[in-house]
Amino acid sequence: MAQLSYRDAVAAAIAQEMRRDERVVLFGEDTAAAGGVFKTTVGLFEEFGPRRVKDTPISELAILGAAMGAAMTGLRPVAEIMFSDFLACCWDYVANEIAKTRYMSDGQISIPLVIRTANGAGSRFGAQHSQSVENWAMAIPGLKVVAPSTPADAKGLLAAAIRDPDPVVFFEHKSLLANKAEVPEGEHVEPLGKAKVLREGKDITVIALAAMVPRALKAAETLAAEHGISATVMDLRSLVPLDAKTLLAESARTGRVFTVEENPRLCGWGAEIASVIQEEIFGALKGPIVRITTPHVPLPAADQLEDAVVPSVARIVAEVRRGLDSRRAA
Amino acid sequence: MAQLSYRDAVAAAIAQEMRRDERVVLFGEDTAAAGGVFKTTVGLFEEFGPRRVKDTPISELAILGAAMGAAMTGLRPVAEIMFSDFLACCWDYVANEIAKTRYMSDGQISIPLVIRTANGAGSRFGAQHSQSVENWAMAIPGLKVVAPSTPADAKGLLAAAIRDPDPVVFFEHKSLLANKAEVPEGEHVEPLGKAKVLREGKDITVIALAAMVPRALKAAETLAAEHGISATVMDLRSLVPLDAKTLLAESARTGRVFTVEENPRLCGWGAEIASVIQEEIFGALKGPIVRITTPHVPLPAADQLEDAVVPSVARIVAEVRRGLDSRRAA
Amino acid sequence: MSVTQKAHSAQRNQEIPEATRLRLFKLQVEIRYCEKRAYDLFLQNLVKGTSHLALGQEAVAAGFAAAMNPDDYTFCTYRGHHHTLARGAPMLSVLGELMGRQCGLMKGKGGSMHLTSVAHGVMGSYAIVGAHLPIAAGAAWSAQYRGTKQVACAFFGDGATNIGAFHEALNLAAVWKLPVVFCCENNMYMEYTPISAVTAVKHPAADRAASYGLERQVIDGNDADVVYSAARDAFAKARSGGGPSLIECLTYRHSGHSRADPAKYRPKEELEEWLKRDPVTLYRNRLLASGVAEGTLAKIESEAMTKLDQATEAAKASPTPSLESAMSDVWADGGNAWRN
Amino acid sequence: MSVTQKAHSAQRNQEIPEATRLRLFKLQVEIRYCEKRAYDLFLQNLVKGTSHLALGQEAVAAGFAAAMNPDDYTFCTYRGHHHTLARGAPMLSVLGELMGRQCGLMKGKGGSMHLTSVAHGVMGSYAIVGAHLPIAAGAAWSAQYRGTKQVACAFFGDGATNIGAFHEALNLAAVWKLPVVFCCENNMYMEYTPISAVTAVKHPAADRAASYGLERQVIDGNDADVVYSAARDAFAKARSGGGPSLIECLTYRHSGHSRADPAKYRPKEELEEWLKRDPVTLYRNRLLASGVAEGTLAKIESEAMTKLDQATEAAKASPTPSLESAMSDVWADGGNAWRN
Ligand SMILES: Cc1ncc(C[n+]2csc(CCOP(=O)(O)OP(=O)(O)O)c2C)c(N)n1
Ligand SMILES: Cc1ncc(C[n+]2csc(CCOP(=O)(O)OP(=O)(O)O)c2C)c(N)n1
Ligand SMILES: [Mg+2]
Ligand SMILES: [Mg+2]
Repeated sequence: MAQLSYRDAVAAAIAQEMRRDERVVLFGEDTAAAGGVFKTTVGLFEEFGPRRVKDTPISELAILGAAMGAAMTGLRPVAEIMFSDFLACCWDYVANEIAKTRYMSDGQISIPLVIRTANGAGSRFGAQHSQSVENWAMAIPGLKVVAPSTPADAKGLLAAAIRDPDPVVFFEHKSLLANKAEVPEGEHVEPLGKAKVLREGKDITVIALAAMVPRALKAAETLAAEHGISATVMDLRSLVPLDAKTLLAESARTGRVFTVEENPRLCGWGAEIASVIQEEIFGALKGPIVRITTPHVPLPAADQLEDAVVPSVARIVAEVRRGLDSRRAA
Repeated sequence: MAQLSYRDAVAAAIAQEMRRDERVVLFGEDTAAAGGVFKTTVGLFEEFGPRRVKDTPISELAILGAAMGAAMTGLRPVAEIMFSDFLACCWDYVANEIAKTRYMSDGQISIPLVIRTANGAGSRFGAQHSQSVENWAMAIPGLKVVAPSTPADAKGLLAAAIRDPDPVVFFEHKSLLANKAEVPEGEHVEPLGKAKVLREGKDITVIALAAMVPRALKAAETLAAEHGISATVMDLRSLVPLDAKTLLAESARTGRVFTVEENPRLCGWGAEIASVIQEEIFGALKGPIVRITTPHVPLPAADQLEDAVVPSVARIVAEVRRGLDSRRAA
Repeated sequence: MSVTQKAHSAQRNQEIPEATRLRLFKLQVEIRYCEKRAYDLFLQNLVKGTSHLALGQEAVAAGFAAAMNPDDYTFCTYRGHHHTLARGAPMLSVLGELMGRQCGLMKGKGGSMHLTSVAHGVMGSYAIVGAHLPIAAGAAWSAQYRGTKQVACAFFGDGATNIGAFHEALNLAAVWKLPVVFCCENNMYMEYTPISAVTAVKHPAADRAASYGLERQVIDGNDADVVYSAARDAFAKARSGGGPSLIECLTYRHSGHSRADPAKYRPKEELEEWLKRDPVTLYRNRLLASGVAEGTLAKIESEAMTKLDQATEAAKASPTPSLESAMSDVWADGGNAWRN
Repeated sequence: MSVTQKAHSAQRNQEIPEATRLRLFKLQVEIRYCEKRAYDLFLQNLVKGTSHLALGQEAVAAGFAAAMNPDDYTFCTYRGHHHTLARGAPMLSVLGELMGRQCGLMKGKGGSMHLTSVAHGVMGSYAIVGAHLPIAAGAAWSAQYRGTKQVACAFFGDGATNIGAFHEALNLAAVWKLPVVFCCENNMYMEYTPISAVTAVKHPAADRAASYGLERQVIDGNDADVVYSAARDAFAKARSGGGPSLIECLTYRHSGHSRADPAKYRPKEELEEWLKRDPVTLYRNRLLASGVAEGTLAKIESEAMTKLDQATEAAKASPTPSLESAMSDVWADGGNAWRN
C-alpha cells in the first residue's frame, strides 16, 4: 500500500487505464502540459504524449461533443470539465446527447466515456465555482454518477468508470484533493454501484457522499462520545447505479435515517433516497428521514459564509440530535 | 367568462401585461411574425410591433443572456425557449447566471424575467423534444417554477410571473395547448405559490402538476366509481414557491399520499415533496408516500411506446390500488 | 447561367464517370419518391410524430453520399431522411421508423428526427440544432487517432450557424486539423424566419469560414454534379490530412419546415423560382442532354417506385414495437436498472 | 515602433485633453497600486478565495473607463478588479470584497470573481467564461429600447473567443445593431495554455469580426492613448445608432493567471519584453515627454498611495459579514423562502 493524495490517485487511475488500453484518451482545458488546474492529471502528458493527452480551447460544448463522437467510434475518452458548475455550459451534451443516444438508437450506438469534473465547496470560490451538482446528473436517465470520498476510491472507481461501457459523470471533490491515504498498489478497480458501510452503529443510519463522508464520520464520533448515540455511517460512492440493497438494509436496521448532502436542498439526491426508503421500508422506520443539506441558496464566497451554509460536523451533530429529540411531527 | 384554449390564454396573458407595462417585451425563435411554433404568441406581433415582439436567431445562449441583461437594466423580458429540452442548451444562464446574480450582487441586481417554454410529452416528438424538466428548475436556488394545468391558470399565473420581481421559469405543457375552458375576462392575475384542491376526498391525497392534473382527476373518478376509493386531487401549480401548507394539510387529512409526475423518476419533484411530507407529518402517515412517475428512461418516439411510459389514467389507478393494497413494506 | 458557366458545368458533368452520374440520379429519385411517400403516409395518419422533409434538397444528399467511402461517418439533423437513404439505409427501415414500427431503424424508439443506421455509417440524426457538429468533430478525431482514413461529415441548416456549438466545433476541428466536412444546407429559412433576418452576414456558413482559417465555399446545392465535385475534393483533402472544410450549399425546401407548416411565409414567386430549379428535373435533363438514354432513366425511376411500394407495404404490415422495448437499451447491458 | 508611428502616437496624445490624460494616468496608477496591494493581502492570508490580477492590463481599463459616460454599463470577467476600480468603485469596497468583509461591494457574498457596483455602472463580474457577452448585449438592447443613449461594454479574454456565447452574442448584437462594445483583452494566454495553441486564427477576436459584419480592430492595449481613442470612437458609434464594435487589445498580464499560478509556462524573455512595455511606465514617460511636470505625476502617485493605505486599513478593520447575510437576497423581497 502506498500513501497517495486524492488528486494523485485520480492521475494514477487514468495512467493505469491508459497503459492497458490504447483507446483511452484524456483531454480538457489545461489538462495536458499544465497537468490540470487542480493538478489531477500531472505526469500524464509526459508519459502518454500529445496524441493521447490534449489541451482544448475554452469550448465546453466541443469538449463533450468531441468526447461523445470519439466514444461512438471506438475510443474511450476521459473528458475534463474543469469545474462541475461548467456542466451547465454543456448540459445539452450531458442530458440530451450523451445520456440518450444509446436509447434513441435502440442500442446501435455505445458511448463509453467519462466526464471528470471538480465538484463542491470549500475553496471560497463563490457561487459559480463551488456547487455540488451531482443531483443534476442523477436526474438524467442514461448517466452513471460516481463521487468518491477517499484516494483509494478515487483510483478504483475512476478506473471502473473508464472501463464501463456507459457514460459516467465522475465528481472529484475539490476539498478532498489534498487528502492522503492508503491506496492499493498495482491494478486497482472498484466495482461501481456498491455503497460502503464505514462504521456500524445501532441507533441511526447516516448516508453521505464525497466530502460529506469524512464529516459524517467525525459527527458520528462526537455523537458517540458526547451524546451516546451510535451511528452507522455509509458512503454511497455512486448515485447511479445505486446500492439500494445496502441502503435499505442499513436503514431498516436502525429505523432512523439521516442523509448528509452538499447539493442545495430541493430535489437533491437525499430527496430521492429518502423517498425510496420511506416507500420501501415504511414499516421499519421509527421516525422521519431527515435530510441535512446545504440550504436552497446559491453559495456565498466569504469563508465564514461558505462555512455557514455547507453542512458542517457541528451541524450534522445538531440536526441528528434535533431529529431524534423532536417528536413534533410524529 | 370566455372559452379560451390554453394556447390562447398564454397569448392573452402576455397581451394583458404588455398593454399595462411598456417594459414588457417578448422574444424568441419564431415568436414574432409566425406567432410561435405552438401558436402561443399569435397576434402579439401585430398588436405590439417589431420593437416589442422580436424574432431571434437560433441562439439560446443569446436569448437568455439578452433577457437577463435587459431585465437587469429596466425591462421585463418574456423570453421563449421553444422546447424545454433546449433549456439544456442555455442551462448556464438558467442555473448559474439568472438564478444567482441577485444573491451574488447582494441584492444590487434584480432580474425580473420570465422564461416561457413548452414542456412535456404527448406529441410523439422523441427523446429531445418531449421531456418534462420542471425538476431541473426546481433544483436551482433562485428560480421560481410554475406549470399551469388549465387555460385560466395559464393566463393568471403567467400574468403573475411577468409581474414578479424574480426570475420565473414558466412551463407550458404541449399536450394541454388545445384544451379549452373558461377564462376570466378582463384583468386576470393569480398569485404564485398557491396550490389548488380540485377535488376533496377522504381516503387518499393525489398531488399532480400540469398534464398530470387532468389525468389524476380522471383517475380519481375511476377510483371512486369502480373501487370505492375517495381521492383528494391537488394541483400544485407552482413548485417554487411551494404551497407546503396546503400540501401538508391535505396529506395529513388522508394519511395516504400519491404524487403523479411526468419528469423521469430520479430526483423528480415528487421526491422533494415526498421528503418534505414524511419529514414534517411522519406521524400522520398511514403508509408510504407513493410516487407515480415516468420511469427513469429517455422518452421513446412511437405513440404506443410514449404512452407506455408517461403516467396514464390507468396506471395511476393501478398504482394507487397497489399502494393501498400492499403492506409489503409496512 | 452565363454561357461560360454552362460550358463549365457541362464539362464537369463529363468528368464524372457515367456510373457515378447514374448513381447521383438514382439517389435523388429514390429520395424524392420516398419523401413524397412519407408525406402521403402523414396524410393517412400513419406517421404520428413530426417530420421534416428534404424535398428539393436531394442533390446535396446524393452528391455527398456518392463522394463518401462506405466507412465514412454521416451526422444528420432532424431533417435527415435524405442523407440516411443516400447512405444506403433501406426505405423499409426509414419508413418503418417514421411509422413507429418494429421494422424501423430504431424500432420506433427514435422517430423521424433521430434516424440512425450505424451499419450504413449514419451515426445519428440530432434534433437539437447544431449539437452534432462537435460530435462529428469527435468522430473525425477518433478516425485520425485510429489512423483509419475515415472522414466524418455533418449536415446542418443555415439556421444552425448562429448557435454556439457551430463556432466551437469549427474552431476545434481547425485547430486539431480533423478529417471532417461541415456541409451547410442553406435553404434560406430557419423554420418560419428568413435566415437573413437573424444573421449578421449574407452567407451564414461561408462568410464565417475565415474565422476558422478555412476557405470560403458557396456552391449550387441543387446541382448534383457541383455538389459531388465539391464534396469529393473536401473528402480527399480531409483524408490526406488537410483538415476540415466548410461548404455552403444553396438550396431550397419545397415543402414547409415540418409536417405542421404550410409555409405561407414564403413569397409565391420565390417558391416558383426554385421549383424551376428542381434538382431532380435539372439532373434528369442534364443526363439526357449528355446522351444518356431516356429508357435508362425511366428504368431507374420505375425500379425506385417498385422498391418504394414494396417497402411501404412491408412497413405497413410490420407490427408495432413491443412495449418492453420502451424500457430497453438505456445501458450497454440492454437494461435500464439504476439500482440493485 | 517606426518613426511615423511614433509621430502619430505623440500626435494622438496631444489631441486628448490634458485633464483626460491625467485621468488616464491616475486610473492606471490606482489600479496598479491596488492590484499589488491585493497581492500583498494574499500573502498575509487576508484574501481567502482565488483572485485574478490585472497587473499589466491597466491601460485597457483606464482607456475604456475614461471614454465612458457615467451611466454606461460595464460587464467584467473574474479578472475584473481593474475595470471595477476604473469606473469609480471605491478601493475600500473592492479590497473589502476580496477580504470577505462587511464593507465589501457585496458584503463577501460574491467574492473577487463577481465584483459588482451598480452605482458605478459595473453590472457584474462573471466567472463563467463568455457568459456576460450576451448579457451585455441584452443591456444594450434595453438601452436602445429605452432610448437612453447608454452603451454597454463587455471585457473578456482571448480565451473567451472560442466559446459559443461569444459567437451568439456577436451575431445578435450585429443583427439588432445594439449599442455594445466588445473589448477583448488579448493577454496571449487562457490560463496556462497559449491562445495560439487552441485557436484557428492569429487574432482570436479581430480575425472573427468579419463573421459579424464588423470592422477588424487590433490595437496596442498597453498604450492608454490608443485604447482611449479606439474606445471613444466605438462608444460614439454605438451611441449614434451605428451598432456594435469589437476591439482586440494586445496586452499581457505580469503575474500568473490566478493566485495559485506562478506562470512558469511563459518564456522568460517574453515576460521581460512585455515588462519593458509596462503601460504605467510607458504612460508616465509619455506625459513627461509631452511636458507634464514630474511633480504633477508624483502627486497623483502619492495621493493614490494614501487613498490605498487608508482603504486597506479600513477594510482590515471592517467586520466579517453577519452569517444571516448568507441567507438573504435570494429573492427580491430580501429573503430565501421557497415555501410557505
Ligand atoms: C437548439 C435548438 N433550438 C431550436 C430548435 C427548434 N428548431 C428546430 S429546426 C429549427 C430551424 C432550423 O433551421 P436550419 O438550421 O436552417 O435547418 P432547416 O430546418 O432549414 O433544415 C429550429 C429553430 C432546436 N431543435 N434546437
Ligand atoms: C466556461 C468556462 N470554462 C472554463 C473556465 C475556467 N477558466 C477560468 S479563466 C480561464 C481562462 C480564460 O482565459 P482568457 O479568456 O484569455 O482570459 P484571461 O484569464 O487571460 O483574462 C478558464 C479556462 C471558466 N471559468 N468558464
Ligand atoms: Mg434552413
Ligand atoms: Mg487571456
